[in-house]
Amino acid sequence: MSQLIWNGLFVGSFYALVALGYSMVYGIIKLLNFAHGDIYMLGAFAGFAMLTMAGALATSAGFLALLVVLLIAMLATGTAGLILERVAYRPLRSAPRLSVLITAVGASFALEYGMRLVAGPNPEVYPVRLEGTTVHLLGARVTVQQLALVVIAVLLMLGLQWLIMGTGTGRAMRAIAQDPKASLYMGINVNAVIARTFFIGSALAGAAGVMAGAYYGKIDFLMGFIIGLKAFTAAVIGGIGNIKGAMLGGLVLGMLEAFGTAWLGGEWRDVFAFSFLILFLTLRPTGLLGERVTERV
Amino acid sequence: MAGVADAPGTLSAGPLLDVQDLHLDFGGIKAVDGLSFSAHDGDILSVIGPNGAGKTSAFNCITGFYKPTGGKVLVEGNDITGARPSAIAARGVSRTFQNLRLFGELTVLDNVRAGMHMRMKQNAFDALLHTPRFRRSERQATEEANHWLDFVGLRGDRGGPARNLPYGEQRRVEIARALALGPRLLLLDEPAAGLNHGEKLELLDLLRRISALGTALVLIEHDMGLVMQVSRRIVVLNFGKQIADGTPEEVRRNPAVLEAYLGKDEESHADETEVPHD
Amino acid sequence: MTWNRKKAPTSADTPRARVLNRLLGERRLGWIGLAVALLAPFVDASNYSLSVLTSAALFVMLAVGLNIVVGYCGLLDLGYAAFFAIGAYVSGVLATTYGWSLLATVPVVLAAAVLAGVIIGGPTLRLRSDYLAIVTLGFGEIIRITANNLDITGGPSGIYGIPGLELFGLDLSSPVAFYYAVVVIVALAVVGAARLGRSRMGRAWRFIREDEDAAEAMGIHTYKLKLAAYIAGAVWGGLAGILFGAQLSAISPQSFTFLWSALILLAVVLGGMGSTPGVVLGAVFVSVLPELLRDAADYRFFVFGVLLIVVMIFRPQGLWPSQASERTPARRPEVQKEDAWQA
Amino acid sequence: MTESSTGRALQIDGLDVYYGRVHALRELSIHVDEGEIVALLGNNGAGKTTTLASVSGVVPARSGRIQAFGTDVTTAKPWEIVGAGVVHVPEGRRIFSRLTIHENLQLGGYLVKDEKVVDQRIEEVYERLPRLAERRTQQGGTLSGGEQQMLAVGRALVAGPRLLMLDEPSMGLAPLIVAQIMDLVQRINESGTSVLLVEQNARAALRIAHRAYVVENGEITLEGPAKELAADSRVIDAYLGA
Amino acid sequence: GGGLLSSGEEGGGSDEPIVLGMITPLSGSSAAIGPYMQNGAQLAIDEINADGGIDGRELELVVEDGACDPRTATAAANKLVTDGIDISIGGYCSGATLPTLPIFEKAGVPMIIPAANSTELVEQGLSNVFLINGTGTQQADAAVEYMTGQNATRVALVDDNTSYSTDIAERTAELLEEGSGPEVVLHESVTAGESDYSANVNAVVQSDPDFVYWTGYYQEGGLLVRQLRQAGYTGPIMVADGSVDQQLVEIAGPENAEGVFATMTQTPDTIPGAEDWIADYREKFDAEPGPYSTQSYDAVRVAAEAVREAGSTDTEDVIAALEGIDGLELFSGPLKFTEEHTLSSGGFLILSVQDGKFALEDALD
Ligand SMILES: Nc1ncnc2c1ncn2[C@@H]1O[C@H](COP(=O)(O)OP(=O)(O)OP(=O)(O)O)[C@@H](O)[C@H]1O
Ligand SMILES: Nc1ncnc2c1ncn2[C@@H]1O[C@H](COP(=O)(O)OP(=O)(O)OP(=O)(O)O)[C@@H](O)[C@H]1O
Ligand SMILES: CC(C)C[C@H](N)C(=O)O
Ligand SMILES: [Mg+2]
Ligand SMILES: [Mg+2]
Repeated sequence: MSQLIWNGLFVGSFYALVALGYSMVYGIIKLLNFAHGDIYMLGAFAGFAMLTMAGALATSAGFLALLVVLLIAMLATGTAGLILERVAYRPLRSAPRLSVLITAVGASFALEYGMRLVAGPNPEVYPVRLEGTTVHLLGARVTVQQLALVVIAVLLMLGLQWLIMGTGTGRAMRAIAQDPKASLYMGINVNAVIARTFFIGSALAGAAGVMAGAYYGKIDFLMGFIIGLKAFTAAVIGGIGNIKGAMLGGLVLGMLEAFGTAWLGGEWRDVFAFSFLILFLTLRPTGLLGERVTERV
Repeated sequence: MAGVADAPGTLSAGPLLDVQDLHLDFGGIKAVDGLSFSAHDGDILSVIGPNGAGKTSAFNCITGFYKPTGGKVLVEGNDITGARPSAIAARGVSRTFQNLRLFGELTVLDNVRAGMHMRMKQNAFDALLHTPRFRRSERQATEEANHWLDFVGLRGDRGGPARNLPYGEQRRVEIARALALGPRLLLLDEPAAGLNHGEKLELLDLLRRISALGTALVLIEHDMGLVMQVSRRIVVLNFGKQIADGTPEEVRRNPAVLEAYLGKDEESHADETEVPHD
Repeated sequence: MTWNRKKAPTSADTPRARVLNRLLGERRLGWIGLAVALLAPFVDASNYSLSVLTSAALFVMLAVGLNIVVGYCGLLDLGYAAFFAIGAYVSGVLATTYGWSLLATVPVVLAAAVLAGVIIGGPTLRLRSDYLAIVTLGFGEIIRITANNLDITGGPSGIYGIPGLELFGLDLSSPVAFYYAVVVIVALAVVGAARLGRSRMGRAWRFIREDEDAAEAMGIHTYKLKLAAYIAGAVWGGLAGILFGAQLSAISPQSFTFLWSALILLAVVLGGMGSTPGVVLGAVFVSVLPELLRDAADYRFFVFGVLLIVVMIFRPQGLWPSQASERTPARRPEVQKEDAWQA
Repeated sequence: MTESSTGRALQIDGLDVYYGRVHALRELSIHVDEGEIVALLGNNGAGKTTTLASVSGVVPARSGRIQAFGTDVTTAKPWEIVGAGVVHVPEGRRIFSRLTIHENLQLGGYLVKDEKVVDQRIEEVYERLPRLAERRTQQGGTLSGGEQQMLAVGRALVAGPRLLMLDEPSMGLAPLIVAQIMDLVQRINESGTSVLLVEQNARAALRIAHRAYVVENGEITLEGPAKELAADSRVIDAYLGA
Repeated sequence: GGGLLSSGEEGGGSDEPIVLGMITPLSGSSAAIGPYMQNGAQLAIDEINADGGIDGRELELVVEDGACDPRTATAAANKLVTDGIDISIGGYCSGATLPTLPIFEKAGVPMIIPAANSTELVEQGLSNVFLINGTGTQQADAAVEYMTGQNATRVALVDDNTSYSTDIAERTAELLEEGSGPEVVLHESVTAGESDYSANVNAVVQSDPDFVYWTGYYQEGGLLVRQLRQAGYTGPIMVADGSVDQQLVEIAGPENAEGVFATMTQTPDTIPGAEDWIADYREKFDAEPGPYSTQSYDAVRVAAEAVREAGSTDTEDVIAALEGIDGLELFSGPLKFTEEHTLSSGGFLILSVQDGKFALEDALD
């Protein structure tokens, strides 16, 4: 039981990290950024490249080296996010909302198969492994590394939460989300803020990518696809555009999967998770934390 | 014209619209707080009051966009409290919105056809097979739409998207759309807002012609000149309650109204629409 | 930088596009399209091109169906493949396990599609579009995974040995015959969808898309109409499913993944939401391009992705956007004046 | 960008603006002296909003020149213009409906570095417009039409404008509130802020304005001291009514 | 090519090359396999052409991407047919291969399927379909035989929900239920393409097995082995042929993979004297051979043999010749097709990971 919960939480925190970026980007320009999962993949490969180059010393330095790599990878994916936004999304600012969906799917294909061209179709194996000394917490097998990863994830999320709700930038983001033109009148450099949003979101996804690579050990050019979908799901469960919600959604989804597998078996896991999601949404149409307003008429 | 034909003439027992002790709270705020008034066939009733008095909220309750937290709304004696907007519209209650709600991307004609939705006699099969019935109803709809656009005096292009029309014109289209429903009761939320002097005169005339069709009018308006000119009766709201209800003359003199709304000094009257007396 | 939530003047407003649209009214355009489709095999009737063309035609049918939901009614559906799957499986199972002829399965498929539309639409259509999106996505996955886990659906390897199409005794299973059959059916489907779009119901759908409150105020029961759009979409998808089974003779869950739903949506948006010629164009583009890129080998999907981006950047509204314009007989201005001033 | 302190808050010379093929402004030239209230009158579609929008850098100028406080801002970005102290209260309020009243006001001070200054200005706004104070935590979108208008003006004040551009602030306001808003504007002006006031409601505008322009089809057709225009028969016929 | 009106006849002149077509995943989640199979086939073709081809006719290879997606594969099959191939030597994913069968059958193209091995492939009893990879049934036989031999008592089966994988798992389950030997304590499925299988692993551990059989591919297999070990499962693990790849060891980590068993047909590593084959392969493509390089290599040789026997590429003759083949030496042993056109001798062995490499554990004979 407690093992299930822990498994759920752990997987969930990965979903949450990716979901955050999804939710931010969605919140601000209403874009289902299908390429977001591939940014996660990019992060994993960036980390992989660095670690293989660093080679022996990284392996010896272990966790610390990994932290450094993590930060660099975040920079890299963040920048990738900026470029993506500049090239594929900004030109369509004034186009109907769904048009951007197309460029997002396009970007997703381009990133996946671009990476396949660079790194080949074979999965790669991470040079650094977070082999964990196992401790037992309330009956659950937990490795120190898992704890560390969860802590990092949570810290990143809290930081983000503060940024969005507590700072001017965050307020600007929310303002743009509602009325970009009016935001201009406030003196907000809309493009700059949106770019910043992409940077942060992508950096987080990149971080998740490196962590996944280091923890699970295997990465491949399609690894971003499924988690992208799950992140989207998580973001919605939580109430899309809502940061706390995205975190919560990620964790909830992780749990749903853990219990779905335990109760119905792996082959029915997703049916369980999605049916739950559908029922839940019909009862609570704006997700866990999505705000409900009586729109004025 | 179908529209005119459908427009009500028959007198019914009791008031056309009867609002009884209406309440609407939002958390702490009592947007509407025990409002009661009624409108009869052929009425031109104005609802005035300070900003935030609850006028639009009252409209939204009557037309089903908000669920009142208390009280009743009757249309021709039928309780329609909390029914869905479309059901209420089906009872011949039509409205415009305080800030324009046109179908911006659609043509002006389509916007007006929206009003005819309920009355058009065609189903999916007619549409798929283009039966004579289909062609007939489409032709009728177009004729009627044009009729209403003529009626409100639209000058701009009817074939293009509504969003391309200047503001004043868009207001006309919204009224035409509401008329196309063939309503017995028409609720207008600040129809004169953003119109200039000339346009207000045209509006005044338009309101009279609508009334002449036998449609009862209830309008929210801040332009006292217009209100005083056109209204048979005026209901004054403040903090969700009515503080006065009477003829323009009574209301104009009512101290409470002067206090709450008009302001005592003539200063604030200065921007009313004045109409050449003829 | 223009910041119009309300779209900037669409490219369809440009004089060129105007002229184009005047010249080729949707109807004449349809005939041209049909003619092209019918003549294609005379250029190249190889099995390969026929199968690509057939797939393209089916894709057109799917896109047109989804266009009813997304383009007309503005409901974002990320699980459209589900209806497609339901059609394919229902007819597939009946045809293989119970030996029905495909034609005979049509009514059952219709019933199933409608039912599915109601089941998923019923509870969820009240949701805001983003939430609807995820719900539909979930529905799509549920259908696929269920098909993958059940035995009547043949589990992961699906159903094989589905008979070819046979209408009233004449056998249409040869690639050419089947292609022509499909073209005719799809043509009807396209016209049907377009006609619905131009009818009272179609307008109501657009009103809902533009402004749900205003639509309600006009007496439009938005919920019922959304459901109607959903069901219509489901029907188109289901019928396409039958043909799909007939074409491949074998269907399996891999054919109904989320990627598929995404690609269909892609076709709709790429072509121009709500615009029949656009959507047809988009569908052909999305289904044929990857085949054309086969020789690019490793670069195939990379190029595909890049092309998608490029196309959208140059045609933000889609390849052939729908534009609001009606030919209106010149009206006598003085009439308006009178109307406006007479008391 | 060189500060040449002419006493001009705003100087527009020969401004041409197009929307696609619509020629919205033709050779339009106006100016606002520092400390002035200037009214811009005109019918629907005359080009009033477009004028403000192009000053704000939201709509690009095809030709012509715009200077704010002696600095050429013809091609400046919207945020640079706000930075220069030119603040625009847009037509139709455009308040942020999902944000609270308070957050809306805070956004007004987005470019103001010092949080304390912002808070203090917000308090001033609450004093001037108590209705907002009552609702500080309510979502903007739930305000009544008029309340939203007040919020929009209040929000602009938090930016600490040197030139305030108001687009039809009286729209949808009760007579009493119109009067209030107008003296608010007047008081703002007395405390040293120049004002460019776009109005349909010519009476209200002319009452507080020092000078006024009349735009028709994107061209200035009349200009002069407010008092004179208020007496001008053409203005009376077209905008005031006998 | 050729339109309806033009006669699309390609004459079968005796000097023109014999065209072999291969559908294999070059994109999608199994993209890694494509090159292995392509190279394997190419190697055989070059060898045969080097010593004069078949009665003077050269062999030629056409490869199309099937992406493990039925639709893509169907298009690919049609393309190959249109390109006028004489024999198909492709097919990796059963799910994607199934819909191509009728296409090749209609076009009279014999299929020698090197990898795909779901039993459904032959259940339709199409005359043109031959499998040279052991079928799920045969693999299940081998698996059960070995488990029983290891006197396992409680077996947990894990598949990945693909047709190949469930096929083996289900048939293994059947056999175990019939037999008196080990019982099935759990039949679990994972979703391919994910990283975290802790939930599934948890289920496995809960069921307290003393033998785990994974019937999917190496990507997930590697993760699963690792996560099983981390979860404290110490008992024996066996994987199916789809998982036999060096990558499995690397993904799982050598320490975890050590001792993992596998049901597999013959591979160069398990065949004495195949070193030079591997050498040739390395030298030619400077890459290591991978899964199904050998089967693809053999598929070409079988095709060549059949044509040589038939003396033409005529469908009927080739099929007859294939059915006639007896004792042609393949990596998987001497070839003779059964009635259903599958390997008569399943040719499945048990491998195990020994100091980080799959090596022969038990030949099962
Ligand atoms: N959805 C809502 N949530 C919370 N408060 C609301 C909501 N809608 C309206 N209110 C409050 O109810 C009160 C009445 O609003 P309403 O729009 O009815 O005023 P009004 O009389 O139309 O004013 P105006 O003349 O300015 O349009 C206002 O104080 C407003 O803040
Ligand atoms: N986004 C746009 N696209 C095309 N034309 C536009 C656009 N915005 C304004 N116009 C046109 O430009 C002209 C000037 O519009 P503008 O909004 O400046 O007038 P205005 O004086 O503000 O009118 P109002 O009093 O109604 O606000 C009008 O003809 C209008 O139709
Ligand atoms: C191990 C592989 C040859 C199995 C193949 N992918 C199939 O689906 O049959
Ligand atoms: Mg109101
Ligand atoms: Mg304006």
